[in-house]
Amino acid sequence: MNTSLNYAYYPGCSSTGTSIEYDMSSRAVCAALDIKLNDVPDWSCCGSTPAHTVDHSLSSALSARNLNQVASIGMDSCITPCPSCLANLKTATHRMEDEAFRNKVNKLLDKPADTRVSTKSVLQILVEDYGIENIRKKVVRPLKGLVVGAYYGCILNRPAELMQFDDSEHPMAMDNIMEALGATVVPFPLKVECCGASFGIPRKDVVMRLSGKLLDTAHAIGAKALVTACPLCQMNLDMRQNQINHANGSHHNIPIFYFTQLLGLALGLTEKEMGMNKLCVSPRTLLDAMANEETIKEKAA
Amino acid sequence: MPVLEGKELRIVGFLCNWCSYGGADTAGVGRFNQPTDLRIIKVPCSGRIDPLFVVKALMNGADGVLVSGCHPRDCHYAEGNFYARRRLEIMHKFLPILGYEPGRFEYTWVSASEGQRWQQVVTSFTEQIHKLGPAPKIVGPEASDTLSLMQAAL
Amino acid sequence: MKVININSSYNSEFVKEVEEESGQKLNLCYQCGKCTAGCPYTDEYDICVSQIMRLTQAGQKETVLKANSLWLCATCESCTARCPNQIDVARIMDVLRHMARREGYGGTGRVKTFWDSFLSSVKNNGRVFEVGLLVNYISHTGRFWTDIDLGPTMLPKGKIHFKPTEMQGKKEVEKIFMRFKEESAK
Amino acid sequence: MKIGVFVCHCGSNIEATVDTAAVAAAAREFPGVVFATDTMYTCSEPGQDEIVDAIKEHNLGGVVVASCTPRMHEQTFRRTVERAGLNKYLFEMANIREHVSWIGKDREANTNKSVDLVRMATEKLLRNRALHPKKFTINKRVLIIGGGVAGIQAALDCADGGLEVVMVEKTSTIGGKMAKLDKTFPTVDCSSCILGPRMVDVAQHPNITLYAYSEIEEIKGYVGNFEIKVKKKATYVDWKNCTGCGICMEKCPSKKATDTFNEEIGKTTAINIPFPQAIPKKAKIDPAFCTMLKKGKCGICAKVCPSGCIDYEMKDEFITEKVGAIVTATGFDLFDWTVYGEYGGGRYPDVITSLQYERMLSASGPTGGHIKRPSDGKEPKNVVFIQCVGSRDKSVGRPYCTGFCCMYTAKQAILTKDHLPQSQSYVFYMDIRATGKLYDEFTRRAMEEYDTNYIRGRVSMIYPKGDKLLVRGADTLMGTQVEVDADLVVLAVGAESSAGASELAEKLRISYDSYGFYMEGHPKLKPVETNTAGVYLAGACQGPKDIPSSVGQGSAAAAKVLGLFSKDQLESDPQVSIVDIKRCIGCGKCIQTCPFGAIKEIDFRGMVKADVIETICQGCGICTSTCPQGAVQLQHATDNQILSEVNALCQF
Amino acid sequence: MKFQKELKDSIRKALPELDVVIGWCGSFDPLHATPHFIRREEDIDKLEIGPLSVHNLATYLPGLRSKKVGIVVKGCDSRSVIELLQEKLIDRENVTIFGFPCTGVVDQAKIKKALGHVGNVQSCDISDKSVVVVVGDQAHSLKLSEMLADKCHSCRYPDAIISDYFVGDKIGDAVPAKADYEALETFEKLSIPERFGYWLKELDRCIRCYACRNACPLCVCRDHCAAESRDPHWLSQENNVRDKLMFQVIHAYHLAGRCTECGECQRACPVDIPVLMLKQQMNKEIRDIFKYEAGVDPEATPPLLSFKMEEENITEKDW
Repeated sequence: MNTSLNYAYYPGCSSTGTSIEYDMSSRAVCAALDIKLNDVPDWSCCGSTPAHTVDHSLSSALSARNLNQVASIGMDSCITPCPSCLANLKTATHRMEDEAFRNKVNKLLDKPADTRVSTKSVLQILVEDYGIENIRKKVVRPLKGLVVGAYYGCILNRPAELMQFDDSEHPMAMDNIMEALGATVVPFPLKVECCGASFGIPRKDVVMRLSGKLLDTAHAIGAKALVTACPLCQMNLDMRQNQINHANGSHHNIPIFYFTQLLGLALGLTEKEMGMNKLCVSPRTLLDAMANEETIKEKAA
Repeated sequence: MPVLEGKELRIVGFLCNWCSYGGADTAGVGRFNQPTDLRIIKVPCSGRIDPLFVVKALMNGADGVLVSGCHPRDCHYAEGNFYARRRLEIMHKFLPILGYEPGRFEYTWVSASEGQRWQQVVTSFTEQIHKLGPAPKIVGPEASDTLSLMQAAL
Repeated sequence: MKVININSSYNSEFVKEVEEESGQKLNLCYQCGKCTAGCPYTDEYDICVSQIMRLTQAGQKETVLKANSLWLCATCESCTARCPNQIDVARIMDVLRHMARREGYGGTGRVKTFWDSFLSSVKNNGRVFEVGLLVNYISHTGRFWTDIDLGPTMLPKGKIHFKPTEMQGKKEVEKIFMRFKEESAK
Repeated sequence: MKIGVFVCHCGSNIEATVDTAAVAAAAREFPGVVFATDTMYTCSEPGQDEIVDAIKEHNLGGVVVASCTPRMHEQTFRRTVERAGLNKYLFEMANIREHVSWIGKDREANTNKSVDLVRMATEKLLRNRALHPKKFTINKRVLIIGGGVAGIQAALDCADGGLEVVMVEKTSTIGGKMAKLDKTFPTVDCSSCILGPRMVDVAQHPNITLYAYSEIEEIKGYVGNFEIKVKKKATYVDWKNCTGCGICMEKCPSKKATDTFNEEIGKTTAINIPFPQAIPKKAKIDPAFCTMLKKGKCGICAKVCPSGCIDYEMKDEFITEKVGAIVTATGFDLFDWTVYGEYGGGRYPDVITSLQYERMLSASGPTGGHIKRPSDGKEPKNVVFIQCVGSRDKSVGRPYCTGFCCMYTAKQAILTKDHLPQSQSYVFYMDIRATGKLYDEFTRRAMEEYDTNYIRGRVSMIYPKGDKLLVRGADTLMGTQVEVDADLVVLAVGAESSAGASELAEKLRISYDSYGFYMEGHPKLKPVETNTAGVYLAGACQGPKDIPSSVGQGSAAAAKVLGLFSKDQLESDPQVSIVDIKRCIGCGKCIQTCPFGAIKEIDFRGMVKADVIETICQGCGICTSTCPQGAVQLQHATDNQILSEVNALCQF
Repeated sequence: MKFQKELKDSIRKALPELDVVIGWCGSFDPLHATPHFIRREEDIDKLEIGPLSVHNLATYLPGLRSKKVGIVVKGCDSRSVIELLQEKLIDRENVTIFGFPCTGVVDQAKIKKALGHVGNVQSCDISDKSVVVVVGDQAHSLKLSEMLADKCHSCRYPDAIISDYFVGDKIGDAVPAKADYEALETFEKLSIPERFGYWLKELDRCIRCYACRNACPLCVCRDHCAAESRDPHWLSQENNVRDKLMFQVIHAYHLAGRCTECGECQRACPVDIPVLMLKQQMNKEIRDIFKYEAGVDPEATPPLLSFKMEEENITEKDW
């Protein structure tokens, strides 16, 4: 196994607030797997969707500043948990291959953009660099009895030419990880459907409709929980689940995990380390049921 | 008539009859615009092309030479382009020692259906030659006389 | 319904500009509708995305840039991912938004206000300050009840901070915005 | 040599961007040119007459025509000069249309370039010699590759015309795709009722030898005299004695074999006859599923076979056949639609292909003609048809229109209503291509009489919702997204070139396009010829085709073969290599590199020399570029001819 | 030389069966040797081998094809013999090969350069280390190693690879003192336009005597050489650099995959044009692309007369 995995780590803005448990669990999981993370020093916002709706050079400049910060610590390989940050950083690198565009971006920056840095998601390096089989070997507390669906969101794998990871219509990375962790994975048909993204504040109705459909589908296929890899998706499905129930007259009570949380749990890390208490829809019952299953098995043994 | 001063350079193409000449026709039928520098000499097969034709063209003042045949395995004569590939590659690597830039001569494969590829090849080869500029010329007062003698003797 | 004269209403400059800025060739679109078929926001759109494509192709600048749809696209990329002609439709939507901003269209939508609040938060703090962003958004829209219901759940979870995280390079970020403003003014 | 130059306007095709009069004027200054003019349509009758007159009037020894590509009209003009008494090789063409006027609009540059090309042609012509063909005898047998409807038609027409026919079919029965169809459009008549008798004709025709379950291993030779090596794949059943009784199939315990004939809708037995009307109706064993062949245990079929024809030791067999012409009718395959992840990528059992649906509709199919959902065997109520799956889609590398899906989809929608009157069909389409006799009327009937709901737009996504499939598409005419709850989704999967098409093309030495479809000699004027003499095309191997077109092309190919064989001898192309015996030093390098074995060693006054066998030489010229001293020269493309062209272009 | 007698004995033994044996003997002055055609027993005594045996005698073989010929070869010469055998330009049964271990031959051009004008040479003594030339009563002692031909420094085949009689002890695998193609590598430091200028300047003094071709053991076309032919008419007979250079390219290309770098072309050039370099360039490419070396295996197929469906070392241009 490659023990020398070493990356620059870009947490993204939501890690300081609404997706703090994603950040916590990502860091803890990497530490547990001997994957070294080097925080990008003094990182700033990538600009997210709003920046590229204003201008592509502005968006790329905001990303490029961070790519330069990565290069400043002598690294060229950066990872981030957040698909939106990922898309922005990757798009910037890709577009700046064009000289005219790069010059335009450089005009906005203090120092010219370093285009050597490549960015991947935490999910991608876990699957491709660390390897699912190696993860499987590290499982100490299998997720027995957990029936889970994997929801990837719209931009983790799209467009395929840019993201270069997994299948853009039918991604399997998280399904495979969950399977390796011992969970029962039910195929989620709307893996890459949009949840409503950042419209939660300005157009809550849209999120209610789109995320509501996702929850309805999860319920219909018998998933007791969903795993995600995206702070926006998780926030829409978890934090707004009550609002959705209210708006749609539904009664969902589906915990929405970050995949890193369940991964950490299976690796033997504590619920607290995984920030399980930060989830709005309480996973308590599910987690207890799992623990129960474990004890039954131990007793049987 | 010489090339159009300042506008064109002298580019000679040797194309096999079955694939590339047809590919150039297909490009024409599709009205795929191309630079006008290239003049095509049709030969039955890329295997017919003696690499010395390439040198001869350059020494006679061509600025670029392009050879195109059927894709490997698709030769109408089964093996011609396989021989051509070896022989042309040798000459391709040899020309720089004589003082011709490596990009003056290229060889490639274009099938009869690949009109668009042909357009792409011609366009980028012509650009490449224009980037290199005119090839070094062997000048001498005897030049034009020699040529007429040559043609008369053939 | 409006009857239009297809040649006199055709704005060739507009078509050229969209093609240049997006790097996409509009004539590749053959109106199969697959973008619309996959677009999760069609429900909210006033003009569906395939018709945005058609109107753009037809040089109908005014109609396109006025469309509400531009401000409801979340760049989920499903149009781009599935276009049989490999047109980056999402990028075209982006470019149309840029043009709409430049030309002063669509300034009233809540989504745009939210995006603007987001960016001003980044400009001021270097990173997004979620509470600040919300406050800014509310002050611009007067929608005081926005997500007020989430407060009681979120507060105890330590996810809400009333101060932005400090970063040293926030001036650098601000400069990016300033320079962008200068460059755009040119 | 006195040369006449004719610069063609080609209407405005050339004249619009080339000053043909200026080209003719420039040509008058070239060495040897005594006459030059520009003409409106050189290939027309008056145009050709002008050439004939000029040859006579100016006593011309050679003619240059600057016009279209020689691939278009070289033969035409060669006949013209022959008419005026010149040898047809004392003619050259300058291609100023495809290579000049059609690829650029700069009139000055084009005119200039045309002058160069004409100069080149005249310089070459000055060095042309009269060439005379040799005659050789031919083998009047024809090979048909592929036993689909196009191949069957070609075979029967050739055989009825008195030719001996060898047919080679890859699978164990002829019939091709058509045999799998339930009904045909636009008549909705039973496919096997019209094809079946013709299949029987093939089996019974005294002039036809059929090799089923066989493939082409090697092709040697040239027009008139091909030598074909056929691989008869091991069937493990002695076909001489097999009566097709089917007892082996009944008793075979291995019932999980892939049923390719039924498009894997069901399973078949390891020993099987693909369908009751198969020709030849003989059993073969699929070694991947036969327990006896895999593990050496079982042997039931051998025990039950009443004629004792099971032979587990059977090996592939190779047979050599000599023929004079070849008709390629290798058909098409279906596009592998599972690349469409958004349609489930093959994960949803109730999303099937149109050909699978066809097998389902067929009374002799695995469901006995009942439409049943593969997932639960229930009859569907809402059936959604999606067109252009793997057609007109650049993103999957299939930008072309398959051409017949619109029609079969309409047919399947009609049949669906016939089978299940309570059902409702929906068709997602982009355009309806119904350009054949009674075709548009047929699609209209699907809508008007059978209430098929046609929705104009592509489908973006299919996903399961309960026990139904949710089909999310667009209705671009309404301008919105639409969803349909479907019980069954049928994909109108497009056609692609058949597997192995390019490998076969390499053996045949014919060209194919980037999709693997074979190139015809000329898109309009030589639709069944190839650029390799003696090799003809029939059916969908040349491009997707429906049944009438395939049959038409099969007959056309047969007519071409019959025409070729109407002479007892063929003329060889005199553009062959000849050895200058004085200059040859007998090093044998030409013999070593000739791909055709057309050069042999001879003894000339005690010295070793090379000699070209003219009827075998194909005129590639590899020998000429191999011989260091140029002792072997390819006629009509000699070193001096090519050098004169180089000198004409590159004048220091 | 120590095995000279042994060699003479071998020739004496074989001569009755042969029409002629070709070796070397003294020439017009003590500094030069010349090819020696032994037809009668008494001719044998004049045979001399040593560092002056510079000529590649294989050049004579194709012209004597119908005769029974013996030939004395150095290691490098033997490669030419192999090449001629491989190309079926001579017949093995008609050729008797006498090999000896060669320790190098002198480059007359280097001696000439070291001595300045070489007038009447009175004597020339060559030992293991030195060449002592007496000219005009003055003795010049030159280091042998510095006088050896360039090819000897990079020689990997000092012993004849193929022989019927081998005299003396084989040297075995020699480790070349210098890498191949040093001259070429130096030349490659010139810019592309400089190279073009270089060849024009060098070829300008060519007198079209074709000594280079006549000395080449593999120029077997002789009277039918493309240089003087009108069909095909590759070259004019004019005095211009273009045709002179073109001929050198023709020569180099016609030798691609065949040339054993015996250096006879360059040695024979009366105006010292470095024509070997062009052939070396071809050879270098042949070696790099096809991993092939001419003149070591009579059964091999030269690379330009064969092909592979997939060429490992040819990367084609990507448009």
